[in-house]
Amino acid sequence: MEELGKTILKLIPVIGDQLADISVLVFVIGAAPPLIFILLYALVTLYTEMKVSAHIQDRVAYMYTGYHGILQPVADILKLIQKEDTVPDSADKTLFRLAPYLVFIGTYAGFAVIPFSSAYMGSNINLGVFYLIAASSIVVIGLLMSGWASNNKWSLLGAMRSAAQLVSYEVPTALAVLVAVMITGSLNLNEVSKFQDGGIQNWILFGGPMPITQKLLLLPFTFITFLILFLAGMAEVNRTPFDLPEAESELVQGFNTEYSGMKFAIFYLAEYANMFLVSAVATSLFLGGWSSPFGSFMSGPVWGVFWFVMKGMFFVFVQIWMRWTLPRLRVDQLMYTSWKVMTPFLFVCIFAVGLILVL
Amino acid sequence: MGLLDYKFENSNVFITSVENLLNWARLSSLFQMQFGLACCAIEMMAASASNFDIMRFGVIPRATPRQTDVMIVAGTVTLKMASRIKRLYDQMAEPRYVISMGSCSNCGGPYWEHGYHVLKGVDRVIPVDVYVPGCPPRPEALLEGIMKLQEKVRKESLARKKQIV
Amino acid sequence: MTPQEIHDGLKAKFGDAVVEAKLDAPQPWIRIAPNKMKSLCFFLRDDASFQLDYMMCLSGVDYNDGNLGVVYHLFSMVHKHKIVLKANCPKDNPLVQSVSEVWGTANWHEREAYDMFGIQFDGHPDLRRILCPDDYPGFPLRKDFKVPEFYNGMKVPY
Amino acid sequence: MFDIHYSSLTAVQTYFRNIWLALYTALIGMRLTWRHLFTPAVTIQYPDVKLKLPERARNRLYVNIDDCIGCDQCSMACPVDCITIETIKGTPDQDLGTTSTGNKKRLHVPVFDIDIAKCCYCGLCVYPCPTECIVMTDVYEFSEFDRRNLNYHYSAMTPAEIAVAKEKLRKYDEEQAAKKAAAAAAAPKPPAPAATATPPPKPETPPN
Amino acid sequence: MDLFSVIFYVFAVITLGAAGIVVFSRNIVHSAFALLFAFFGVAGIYVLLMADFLAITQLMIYVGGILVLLIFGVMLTQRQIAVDIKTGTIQTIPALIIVSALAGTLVGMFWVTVWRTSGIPPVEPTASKIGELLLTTYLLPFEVASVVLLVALIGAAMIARREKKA
Amino acid sequence: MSPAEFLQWLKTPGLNHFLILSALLFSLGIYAILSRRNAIMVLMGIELILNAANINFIAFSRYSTGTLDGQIVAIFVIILAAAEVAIALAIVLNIYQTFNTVNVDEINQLKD
Amino acid sequence: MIESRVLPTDYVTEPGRFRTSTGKTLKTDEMIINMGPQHPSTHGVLRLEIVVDGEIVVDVIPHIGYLHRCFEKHAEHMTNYQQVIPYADRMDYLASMNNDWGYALAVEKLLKLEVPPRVEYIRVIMAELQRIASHLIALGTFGIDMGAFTPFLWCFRDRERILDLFEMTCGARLLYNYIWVGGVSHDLPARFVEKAKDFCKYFKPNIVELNNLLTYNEIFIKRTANVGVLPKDVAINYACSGPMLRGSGVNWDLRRDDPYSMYNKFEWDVQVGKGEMGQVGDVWDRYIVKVREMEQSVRIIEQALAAIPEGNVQQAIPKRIRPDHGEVYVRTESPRGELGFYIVSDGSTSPSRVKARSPAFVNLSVVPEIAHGCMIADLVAIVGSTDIVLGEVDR
Amino acid sequence: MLTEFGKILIFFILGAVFVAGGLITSWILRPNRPYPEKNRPYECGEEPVGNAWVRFNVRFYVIALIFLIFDVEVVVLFPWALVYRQLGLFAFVEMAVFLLILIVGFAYVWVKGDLDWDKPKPVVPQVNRPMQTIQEPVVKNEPVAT
Ligand code: SF4
Ligand code: SF4
Ligand code: SF4
Repeated sequence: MEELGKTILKLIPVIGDQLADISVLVFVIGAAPPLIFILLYALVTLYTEMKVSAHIQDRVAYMYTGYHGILQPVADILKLIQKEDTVPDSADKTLFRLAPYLVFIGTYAGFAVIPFSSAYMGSNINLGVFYLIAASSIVVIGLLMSGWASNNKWSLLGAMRSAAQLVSYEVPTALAVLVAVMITGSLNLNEVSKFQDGGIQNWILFGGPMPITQKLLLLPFTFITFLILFLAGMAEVNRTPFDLPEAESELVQGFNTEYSGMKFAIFYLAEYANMFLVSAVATSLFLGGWSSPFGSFMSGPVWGVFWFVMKGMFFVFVQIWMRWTLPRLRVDQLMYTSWKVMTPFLFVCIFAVGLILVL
Repeated sequence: MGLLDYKFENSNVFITSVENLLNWARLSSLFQMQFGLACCAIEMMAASASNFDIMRFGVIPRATPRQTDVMIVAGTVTLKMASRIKRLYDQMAEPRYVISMGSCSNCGGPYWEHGYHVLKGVDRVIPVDVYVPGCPPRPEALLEGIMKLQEKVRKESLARKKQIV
Repeated sequence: MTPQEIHDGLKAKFGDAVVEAKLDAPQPWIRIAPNKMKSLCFFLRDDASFQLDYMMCLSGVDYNDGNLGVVYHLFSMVHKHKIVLKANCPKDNPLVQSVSEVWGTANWHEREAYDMFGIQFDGHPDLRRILCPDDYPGFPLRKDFKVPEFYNGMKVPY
Repeated sequence: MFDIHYSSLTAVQTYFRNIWLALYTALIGMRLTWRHLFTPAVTIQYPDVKLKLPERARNRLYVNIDDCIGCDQCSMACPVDCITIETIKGTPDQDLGTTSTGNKKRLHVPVFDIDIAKCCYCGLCVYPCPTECIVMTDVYEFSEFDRRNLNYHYSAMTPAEIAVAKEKLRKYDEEQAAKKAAAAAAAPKPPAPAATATPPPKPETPPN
Repeated sequence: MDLFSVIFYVFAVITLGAAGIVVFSRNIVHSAFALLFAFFGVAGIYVLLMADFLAITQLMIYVGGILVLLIFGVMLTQRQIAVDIKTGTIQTIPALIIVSALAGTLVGMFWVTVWRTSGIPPVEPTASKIGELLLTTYLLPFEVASVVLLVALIGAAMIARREKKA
Repeated sequence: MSPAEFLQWLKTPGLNHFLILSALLFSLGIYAILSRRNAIMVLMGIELILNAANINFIAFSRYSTGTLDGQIVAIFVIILAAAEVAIALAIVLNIYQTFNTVNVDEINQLKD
Repeated sequence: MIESRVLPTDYVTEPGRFRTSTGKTLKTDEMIINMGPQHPSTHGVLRLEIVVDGEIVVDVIPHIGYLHRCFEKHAEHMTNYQQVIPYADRMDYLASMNNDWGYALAVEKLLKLEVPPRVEYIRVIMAELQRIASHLIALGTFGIDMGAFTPFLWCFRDRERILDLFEMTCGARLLYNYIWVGGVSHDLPARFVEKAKDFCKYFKPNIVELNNLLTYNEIFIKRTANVGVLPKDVAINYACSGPMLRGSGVNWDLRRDDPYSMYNKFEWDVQVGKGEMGQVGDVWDRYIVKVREMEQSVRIIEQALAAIPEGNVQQAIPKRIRPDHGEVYVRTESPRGELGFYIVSDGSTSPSRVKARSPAFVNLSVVPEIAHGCMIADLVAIVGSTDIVLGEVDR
Repeated sequence: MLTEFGKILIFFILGAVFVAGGLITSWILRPNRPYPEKNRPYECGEEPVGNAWVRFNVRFYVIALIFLIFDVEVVVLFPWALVYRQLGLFAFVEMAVFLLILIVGFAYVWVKGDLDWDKPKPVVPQVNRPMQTIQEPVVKNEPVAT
């Protein structure tokens, strides 16, 4: 026994050594950029969202925090940090506190396989998107947990809706990804982007780098697939017209009704991060990811980041734009769209793309 | 908890600058509770609509009290509603502020004399920070009320925070 | 149909349930015994020549002479005629038959009359207060209503 | 394109038509919002730019107390009863001056309070005023931290002046009473009533 | 001790701890949510065993599918207020005895047996290999699996379908 | 085995470790099946058992055979597990609708 | 200070079993949710106690009175008839002009008073402008209920123009106290007619814009068509009125069928729900009736502006309002439907009883009937389509 | 490969650390003054009736069951898609068989209505008597007798 204890003590420096190992540090540093990116991006998007919505609605939004309210997101976050954190007495406190972690981790882990440029990618596993879809299922559990733990009926309804929604749209998302994977033969988003490198004509949206006849045949199907992927992705991140879980006019705030202060901020952050995640996946799979649309012009790892973020932000913008245009679906219509529209269409696409590829 | 809360008797330079930053954040990001009672609520909506656009001051409507900072009591507070208002106020996370908008919530307004079912002033149930007069106050008046509140928040200090009810 | 015809029709069918009528007033009215209200109203609504299918309004009134009244403003979408019915009841035993089965709209109107005047509607499915809180003391629109000093810990007068 | 009746279509047609319409109408909407993204905002940036209110604007009341003759008409007209006026009769030896409209002032107005927190800005008090001294202005920014500050006191009289006026009135009344008593003692004929009494205000105030 | 073993123990502890909560928690909702960590831990173990595809499949099917379904099941069938929130246990003592005997036997067996081990194969991505294997060597079971899934689909839908009230 | 050996053993995780882990998981699953009354808890126990089995398959495939066969089997196990859960939960739902409870022993009593 | 926790009086709670406030006990899967009084989609302080089974609404129990401001009591306490008008303003605060008009008409009828034609024209213009303003809010907030935020702000933007017209006429933006017994408080200001014409010109394309953005959006149609169907006979039995009744396919408008003022001098059409996208009487029908009514109001305004005569607007205002003993029930078509005032006069200078028959109150009472078995989202749509104003429901 | 998964693990850990860090910062800065009324569950200002933890009727349960099957299907399709272009027509046929079998199931549940939200038909209210027809359209501008 004595010896056991001694050995355990001895173990500690060993672990310490291991952790101090340079590779671990490199890993940690390697994992940090997406986090910084998420934070910056969230600030920018919060601001953009409000400004875009405002201008769509003929108004101006933030004006008094910095030049044209540019510091507003900073103020919001600083404010949320100092906000009291209420935990309802009747809530299941453990789960209530755990839920934000799951939601954020599920989202953030997805960023591990996003190729920001040809040179940077959190983790180069070759299962890329597949892993990403799997990781997002942690979010489902997180949302269910938050809704249930709040012991609030609106939260519960919201959580149920979001679970139904995420679960339903996972099938179309995965099937749409599948179509791209069939064409590229790889799940690694970096590889997929590389596959489409060389200009706009090589993007899978436009048929991919194929012989011209194949390309033309593929084009309608890839286009439909892309559309479905994008819409299903929007549904997965609860944006209008699929924003039922937090449908303000119906369910107050949905699953995060009882959350305040920092925990709420984390849900918020996760939601915005998810928006980018969806755009990033759509971009990488169908729009060449980090590759420049002009062939070798303006390409390279650094430009890669630029292109990638630009393309991603463009779709984030489209999401915002749609949000402030469209009304919201009802929950049974949501199911209808997923199961009876998207899924059959994708089956058709899979068969068609499969046939075109082998013939 | 709340390590910085109530912990300082008097402030020094460092605390003051932190305080300024925090106050700035609080005052420029006042989430408003989406909550209207009567006619004044329409002017409140008008204030958030395009022509006046209350969001320029960082006031965003949120539906749940947990995430809101300022409750704009806009309209007539009736006896039946008073306990609900009190409950909603209780459920707001601190720091929280109340703007009483319009004659009715200031003191019963036109209903002060014969209103058997009207609470004569919302300050009988919850503490009010700013009173905006008018019946209904013009949207600009509400904006001015918000600016008054911001002034008040700016002067707050970590050392002595607003007491709870 | 003119008010006169309506009155005659009612008189013929219900006899002394028709207590009183003033048919030359700008808006002619007929006073009905409060305990005959329901069957009479069913008749008024369903009889092909009356067809008073639209109840415009139901109001409680305190006549300040010890009587409470209920006033029914009826209208026919088919024949386009109007009539006013009234029912009186004493303040200490205000009991009137409910017509909420006849016109769905009467349900809430009667609840309101109950809330404001304390008129009891016999046969109403759900006679609760509607505007005031359930535990509010007194019936506010009665002329002798006194505003309570405190309600639920809140001071009521200014 | 919108007016095809749904019932005239088969299920399959409806299915594809729905999908098409959903996308198409969404695109129409998006085109519309896109255009609005670039139309100038209608917002009036309040503290920087202030709207000029029309001249009939009904906002905070203002009482030109110099012109007020204390006739209580406004208070009677007010549905809310938020105007409190107390008057002290002036004695004949005092000249309270005339108003700018030419009415003779006969009453001191030691208390003229408008509880602006109760006022409903209906404007009913403005019309009956014979001297047009109570007016609605275009001032709307007067929020307060304390509600009591919203009770506006318009009377210009200092407590000392009020005391003096009261004292005078009392003396005058005493004199009158004494006179009356003397007159009553002297002769059975009734004395002429004091000329200072104003006719009581009419109970109701027809607008305009 | 290298990082590999540290991580192994971490995941082992997560798995067993979560499984413990699943089994011993009196609150069935906690059990269901603890299952998340158990599945996650197992996925980690798979990764350590170089089964990357399986690890992610585990996450996707177990966490994203089965677990969600189980939670729905719990919410649908349990009234989680007051007393009902506890799920009763039966035969705790006998079960414990049986289980410890079982565990002892198994652990002992695994401990004692010297397994035939080949050299550890090189680490390589498994997904495409699995794809090939599925389409070649394991083609028949693969197609049978689709029939199984079909049967399960139809069966589950038929059983679970609410009787449409007339 | 001396403590030092034991420690050494602990320090180098190999096939045995995984097997023991799976054994423990398996036992926990069995315990859940044996002792819980709730049908859904029983299902959770089954899931644990299947997971334990899968760990075994994969561990052997990694350390013993060196091929991917174990993994393929594990995939089939997962497929079957999903099918099983779908059917089982459908049955639970059905039982619940009929008996208004999911406690196995109560159902037993109610059956007759 | 109020006691912090007012005990709920309407509930009987036994462990594990709950009753709705009308005393119904719940079945196993049901749960009671309070929607409101503070809820984004109840348009004020309506409280709906809903019994849900999952997402399906089993029962709706509306609770009103959270804004009961004792209008009727105040009317009895005023010293004269004129003073009631500011309170009538505050009843339906989205359509103050119509309220004032209804009340003024009732008193005029009691007094048997004729008003000059210019006043009538002004009143028609104001009431129709007010109808547009009110419908704009109704449509905008309905858009929010459906999850579309932008139409709401566009509607408010247009409404602001109408408010500018009102403000320049009478100085107030929301509660006007403009229509008085026997006349109006101010004559039209200079340049009003042109500005109103400008507004009509400005507004017409905006209706088209709104239609493109919201009305004909397929998602919106799918959300509203076939939802909350209110059949004709039920609508009449519940005495629904206004767009709610017309949405159910009843061709009925008091402005035409029980005409008051000048309405029978103008060319316009009554809009009726035809079930274009689904059944007659569904939410979409109620919605579209309002949209089309705005177009018709513009038509009326344009005609009235063209034909408005000169004259003194205050000559008929009585110096002293003292009607004889008697009673009168007068109904007018407010944006929400039949607004009736029942006034009993005891021969003094103030009314002895004023009952306001508010259309929203009546329209709301049918909501529980049509909401059985719909989903929560549908309930929001239904409540939104009834276009209630709580100030008027509770008075 | 392990290192790549190690990186992912670090993403998980970093995510957790970030959340924890945020919450700790907030814990330092925020006030905390709970009292019973504040911590009561929110329900639009009303006192909640009962508890949210009831048997919740998950209306889409059948759909969730179906989802699980399709989830599995998607999972096995992924390796297929990866090697698809190497194996060619052969893979296509095999997968077509696999997919078609499942599509049969899909079609079955579609036709059987299991993909619909379990939703009863809304009850259209009725009046307690047959309604006589309303005369319409009413002749325009004809005043009603009063
Ligand atoms: S203050 Fe005036 S406008 Fe505001 S709610 Fe009261 S009555 Fe309405
Ligand atoms: S504006 Fe109206 S409420 Fe205000 S003081 Fe004048 S009469 Fe009274
Ligand atoms: S009506 Fe005019 S003069 Fe008379 S008391 Fe009022 S303010 Fe003074």
